[in-house]
Amino acid sequence: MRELSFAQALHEALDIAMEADERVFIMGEDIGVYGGAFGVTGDLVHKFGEDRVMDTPIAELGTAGAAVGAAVAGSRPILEFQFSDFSGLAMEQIVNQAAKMRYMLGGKVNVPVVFRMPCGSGTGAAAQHSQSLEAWFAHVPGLKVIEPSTPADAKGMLLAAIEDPDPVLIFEHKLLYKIKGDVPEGHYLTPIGKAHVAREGRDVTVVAAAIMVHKALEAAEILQAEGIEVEVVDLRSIRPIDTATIIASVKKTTRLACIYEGVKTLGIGAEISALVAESEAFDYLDAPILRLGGAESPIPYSPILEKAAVPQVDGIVEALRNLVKGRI
Amino acid sequence: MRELSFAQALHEALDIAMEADERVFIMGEDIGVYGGAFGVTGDLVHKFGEDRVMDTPIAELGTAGAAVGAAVAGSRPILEFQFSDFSGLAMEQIVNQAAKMRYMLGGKVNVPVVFRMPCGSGTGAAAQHSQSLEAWFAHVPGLKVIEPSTPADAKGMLLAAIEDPDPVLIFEHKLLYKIKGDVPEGHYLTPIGKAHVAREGRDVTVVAAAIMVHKALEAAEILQAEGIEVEVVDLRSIRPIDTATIIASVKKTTRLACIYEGVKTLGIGAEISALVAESEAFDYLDAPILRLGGAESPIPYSPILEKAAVPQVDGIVEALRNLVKGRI
Amino acid sequence: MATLVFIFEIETGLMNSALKKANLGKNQRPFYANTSPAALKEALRKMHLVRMFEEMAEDSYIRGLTHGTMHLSIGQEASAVGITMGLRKTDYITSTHRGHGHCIGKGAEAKYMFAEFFGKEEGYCKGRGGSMHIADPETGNLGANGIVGGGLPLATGAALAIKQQKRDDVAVCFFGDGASNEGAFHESLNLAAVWKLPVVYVCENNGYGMSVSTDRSMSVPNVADRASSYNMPGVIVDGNNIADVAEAMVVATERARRGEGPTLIECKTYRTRGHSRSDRNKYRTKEEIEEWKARDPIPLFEKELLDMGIFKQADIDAVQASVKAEIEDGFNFARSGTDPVPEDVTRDVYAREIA
Amino acid sequence: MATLVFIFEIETGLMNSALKKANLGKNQRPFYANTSPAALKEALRKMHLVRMFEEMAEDSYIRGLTHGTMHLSIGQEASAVGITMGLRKTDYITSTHRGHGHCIGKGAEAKYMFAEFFGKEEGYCKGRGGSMHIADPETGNLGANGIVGGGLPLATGAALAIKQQKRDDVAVCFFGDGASNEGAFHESLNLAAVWKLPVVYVCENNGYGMSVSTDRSMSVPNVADRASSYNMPGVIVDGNNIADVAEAMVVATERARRGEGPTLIECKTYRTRGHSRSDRNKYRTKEEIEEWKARDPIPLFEKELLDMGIFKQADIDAVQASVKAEIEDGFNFARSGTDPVPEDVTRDVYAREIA
Ligand SMILES: Cc1ncc(C[n+]2csc(CCOP(=O)(O)OP(=O)(O)O)c2C)c(N)n1
Ligand SMILES: Cc1ncc(C[n+]2csc(CCOP(=O)(O)OP(=O)(O)O)c2C)c(N)n1
Ligand SMILES: [Mg+2]
Ligand SMILES: [Mg+2]
Repeated sequence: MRELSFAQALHEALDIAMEADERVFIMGEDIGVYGGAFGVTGDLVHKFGEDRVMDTPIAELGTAGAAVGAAVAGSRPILEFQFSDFSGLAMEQIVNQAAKMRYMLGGKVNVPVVFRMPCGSGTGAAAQHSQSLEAWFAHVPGLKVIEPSTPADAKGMLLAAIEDPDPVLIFEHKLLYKIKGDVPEGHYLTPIGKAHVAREGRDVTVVAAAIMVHKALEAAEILQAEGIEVEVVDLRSIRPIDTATIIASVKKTTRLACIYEGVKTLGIGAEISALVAESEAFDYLDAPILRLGGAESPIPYSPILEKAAVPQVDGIVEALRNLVKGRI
Repeated sequence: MRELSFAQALHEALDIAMEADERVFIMGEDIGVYGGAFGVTGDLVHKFGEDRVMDTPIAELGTAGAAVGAAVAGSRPILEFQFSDFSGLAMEQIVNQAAKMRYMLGGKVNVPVVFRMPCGSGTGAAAQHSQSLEAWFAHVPGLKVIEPSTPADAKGMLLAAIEDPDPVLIFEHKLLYKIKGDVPEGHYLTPIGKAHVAREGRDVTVVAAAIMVHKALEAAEILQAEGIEVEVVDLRSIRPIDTATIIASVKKTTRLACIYEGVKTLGIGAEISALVAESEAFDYLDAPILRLGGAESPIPYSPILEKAAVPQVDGIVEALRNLVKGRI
Repeated sequence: MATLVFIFEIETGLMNSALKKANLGKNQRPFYANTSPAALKEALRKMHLVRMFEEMAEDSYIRGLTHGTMHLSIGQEASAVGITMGLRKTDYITSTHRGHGHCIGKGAEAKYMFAEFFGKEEGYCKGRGGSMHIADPETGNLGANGIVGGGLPLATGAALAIKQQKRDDVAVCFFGDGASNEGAFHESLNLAAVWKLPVVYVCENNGYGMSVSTDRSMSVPNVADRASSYNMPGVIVDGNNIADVAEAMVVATERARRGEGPTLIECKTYRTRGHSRSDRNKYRTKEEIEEWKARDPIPLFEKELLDMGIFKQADIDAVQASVKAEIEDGFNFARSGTDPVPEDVTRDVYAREIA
Repeated sequence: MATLVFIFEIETGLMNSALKKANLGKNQRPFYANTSPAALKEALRKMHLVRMFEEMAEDSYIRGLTHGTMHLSIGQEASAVGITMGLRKTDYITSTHRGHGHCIGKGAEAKYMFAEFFGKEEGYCKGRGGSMHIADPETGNLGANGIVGGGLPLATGAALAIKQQKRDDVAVCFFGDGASNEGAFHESLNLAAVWKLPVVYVCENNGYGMSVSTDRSMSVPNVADRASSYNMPGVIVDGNNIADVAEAMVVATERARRGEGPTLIECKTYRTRGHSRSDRNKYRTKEEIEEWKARDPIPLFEKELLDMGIFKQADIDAVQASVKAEIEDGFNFARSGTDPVPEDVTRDVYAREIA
């Protein structure tokens, strides 16, 4: 296997899907000759032409709806939001149309559309370009929401999303684009809806996704030296959520921490916590359920504040240590 | 005190606020001579004129943004969404502008805008006119989100919202508009951020808001006959949430049920559950935390299915009984 | 509407104007000259079907047999049928909250529509959609829409798919005057123009968006005035005259099929019923309503058909009688349909069941 | 631009054209005839300030002194300053991601802008906003905006507030050619026209929305062509010529203050830098950039001032020197500013602290 960056892995998935299926096309702002704001589409326009790698006017509602309409009419569109924050302009088409169309029509149409959602803070782009809004979409039946953390999963899950008959949003944390990892060649699918135990441990279960998986693994490494064994569950899919894997892990470790970058209140950790608290795993819990989420503020510009606005490794280490040692 | 309907109570709040402060004005679709889709504005256009009770073109993004701009420029706009579902078109202005403007500008502006959000199912209006989307907004720092359950609170909280220097969304469940209750005369404020113990009980705490408070109270009445005493906490405010009141109640009853109409996954009950599970009240819990939320589907049209899509009194009674009797 | 180029259409009976132009008498405008009697009869039948369907639906609603809300298009049938009569099954339409006419025009059957209204499994949406989401993908109707303007981007996308799949179908987007003030209108028409998509935007301008008249909601007198912003033809027609509507539509459709891009057609019409049941008509006068009722598109069409000697009164009576029977049968079929079971509330949310 | 009616403005030095018209020589267009030398000098000073501010900001960015992203308006200074020079402090502007020029034009000081870039508490946004949210409500600047088109509804709303408060101020909305394809453009201009709001929409058409040229994103050649859809004047000016810009703006502003409603002004201009730092200019040619550089608005303005004998070279040199000093001082002020403390991350989210 070769190493690819997360962005390269996504690029490869797009390339493979477009090769394999003429119905697949990509649209978005500056994804053509510019290659995409984060370079994911790169040279694809040269390979597949402007009809299948379409630069769009800046019109998020119209283009999102056009993607939905094209999906219903038998194509397989992939829409890149330049930043997932701009989906605020397109919620109507994503939530009221794409998510509900199949159901409202009694199951008579499919809506195989993929929305690519670059997200997250850490680039100094401030409040309107740094949000982690996956919880909004995971609240909406009819949508699927995925959030890979590794290049291999990015490729396999994007391919799965493109082949899925239902609308899928793939959240791509911007700080992940440059990370590298082994990526299998050719076509493969990483199933939507299955979490992955990224590290085994017996003292505490950390449930995280995307960039927070990496931070959790770093924290686990540090705590290992102190004799604390952290199990890290990489969610990968936010809707559907793989409850079984989470519950099994909590029953083993008896402690749960949910770590996420989105705003703490009603972020994905709220759901993980509630899923466990209502489950058979409740009786196994030896400590309150820890949540570390984003600050109750917009993402600020100042790098000092920006760091303070989302969980960092130091804070995770300390919180997990306290949780395991019963000092919550 | 006289009895007023929920809709009349809201109307009275608008009337009082507009009398008291020239800067207050209302805008929305068909709120003028039509009187509003649910009759809340009624005759206000005749009293205050078309400049202060403004029928708007159908343009949710533009009018929401205009309300925000007017607020920043020193007016006190109230925007009525005809159905809160249409806010999908205006998320950009509500979330990226209204919620963040004060923060992004270093605290140098206020954004005193109120969005009125008729919500909820039960009217046969199906998937695009029946949602309960308060969780989306409660996930967004910079916004306040309230959801009164009684006419008296509707009036007092709407007045509080209008006088609040920050953006407030008031969710008004459509099935509540016709319920009646005592409403004090004149001007008064019901504080934003304070829950209310609507019924005391020692066996289980139910946390609910808006219409679910009424269903919970009905269920409590039924269970009372079986010797089960249900405490019902009326949330009233979803952001900020009155954590202290909830925790105090759970410490007393040792059991928690969260009942809400929004989709279960990542609905407001997820946050309530997680708040308690991470708190000092965790150690008091004698049972898993129950969540009863909306089905994982859009709201269907068929009345049979529509009922099945949200918690009903029967189901609440049964679930609470099982929770208290340890049969979860 | 410079030149009308009609292409022979097996499905619709519209004939090539080049062949027919020679035959135009002074009473024979292109619509009548180029449309077969069978197709004219079918158009009339559909107009009656829409009307009687809605009258029966209204009645059921008043009697409490259906719940929810309902938007009637009574008075607007010429636009719905005139626009759809020349379309193929593989062409798409997106419709509106006021969509019964579009649905029937595109080929739906009344009985499954009634079944939908009664929330039955036999309904077009298996009881999940109701009036506001009535749809029939089988006949190319991608659905009514509860969101004003919601269909504008969808139709644009369907046209994009047609173009990418190199089909010569078209997508037709119905929307109202009120919807034309939504951002979705602007974005969609611009996209379609820039990409030269095979789409026809049909504004049914009935003078009001709910209670707000166009002069209070729009900064220009006509929706079609805005076509110039998108460098596309903007055509205004008498929406109560089916011939006017259909002729403009032929031009627009052929332009789209030839790959020359979108057209905006504005049908000036009127809804004689209130917006929905809660409407107390406080925003318009009785006189205005009566004036428009006098221009009812159905008698208007019938009179032209009789005047031109295309049909006799007996033909028309027969059409009406058959529609009446169809409505009654459909109503009965629907009433005895199957109720959904509560356990199925989450069925059909996803194509593949999720965990 | 039928008639230019200039009203004497204490704040800006623009004078009533009725008084001045008599003095118009053949080289003296209204702008030069009616603007006091002090105001002309101030305009030139601001153009230089914008330019040097951005050059310094760019340099800081390249040296890693600031983080995040940055959009430079180098080449567009005539539009920013020409539009804002006649405004009062109580008038509002909404700005864009490319907003340094608007901010300085409306009256902001470089030192607090630098402080913002360096994320300091002394910055206009106390370090919370950065370049993309630079704002100064004190001088009526409601802020740059990270959302393309985000300011369109906001300015419309500010104008609505002005009207409701019976003030005679105006709101000015800057936006780009790319933004004109957003639904927010359509909705806002329609609202402003229907309600006759005192707002001026200023499109800075620099030919590209990021990498996409206007002929690939717009279905008409000019943004101003769309003004007819809103029944408002649409004016196209040479955005690199401050006199052109300012003259059109006077007409629009006065129209707005008289309560006659909105205007759309399109400034044709060009950004000579890339869209942002990641831009490799693959979508345009070097020649095109060079052509526009030859039409740099600053030398162009200076040449006119010299040609008309309003200033001597020494005056201009003095302006430049003073700006240079201001930039250096501002930079130093900002560098030694106060870093925010992490605990303050949730400060200023709400006006009243919440539970
Ligand atoms: C986005 C959105 N806004 C508002 C409504 C409420 N509403 C339903 S129909 C309607 C009027 C629509 O007017 P128009 O587009 O002219 O269609 P008409 O009803 O006249 O056929 C309104 C305001 C809605 N359903 N969706
Ligand atoms: C809603 C939204 N869509 C996309 C972007 C990303 N983006 C930032 S600037 C820009 C180009 C804007 O073009 P234009 O309006 O012409 O302004 P210019 O950059 O040319 O000054 C894009 C696509 C954004 N910030 N907001
Ligand atoms: Mg209408
Ligand atoms: Mg531009």
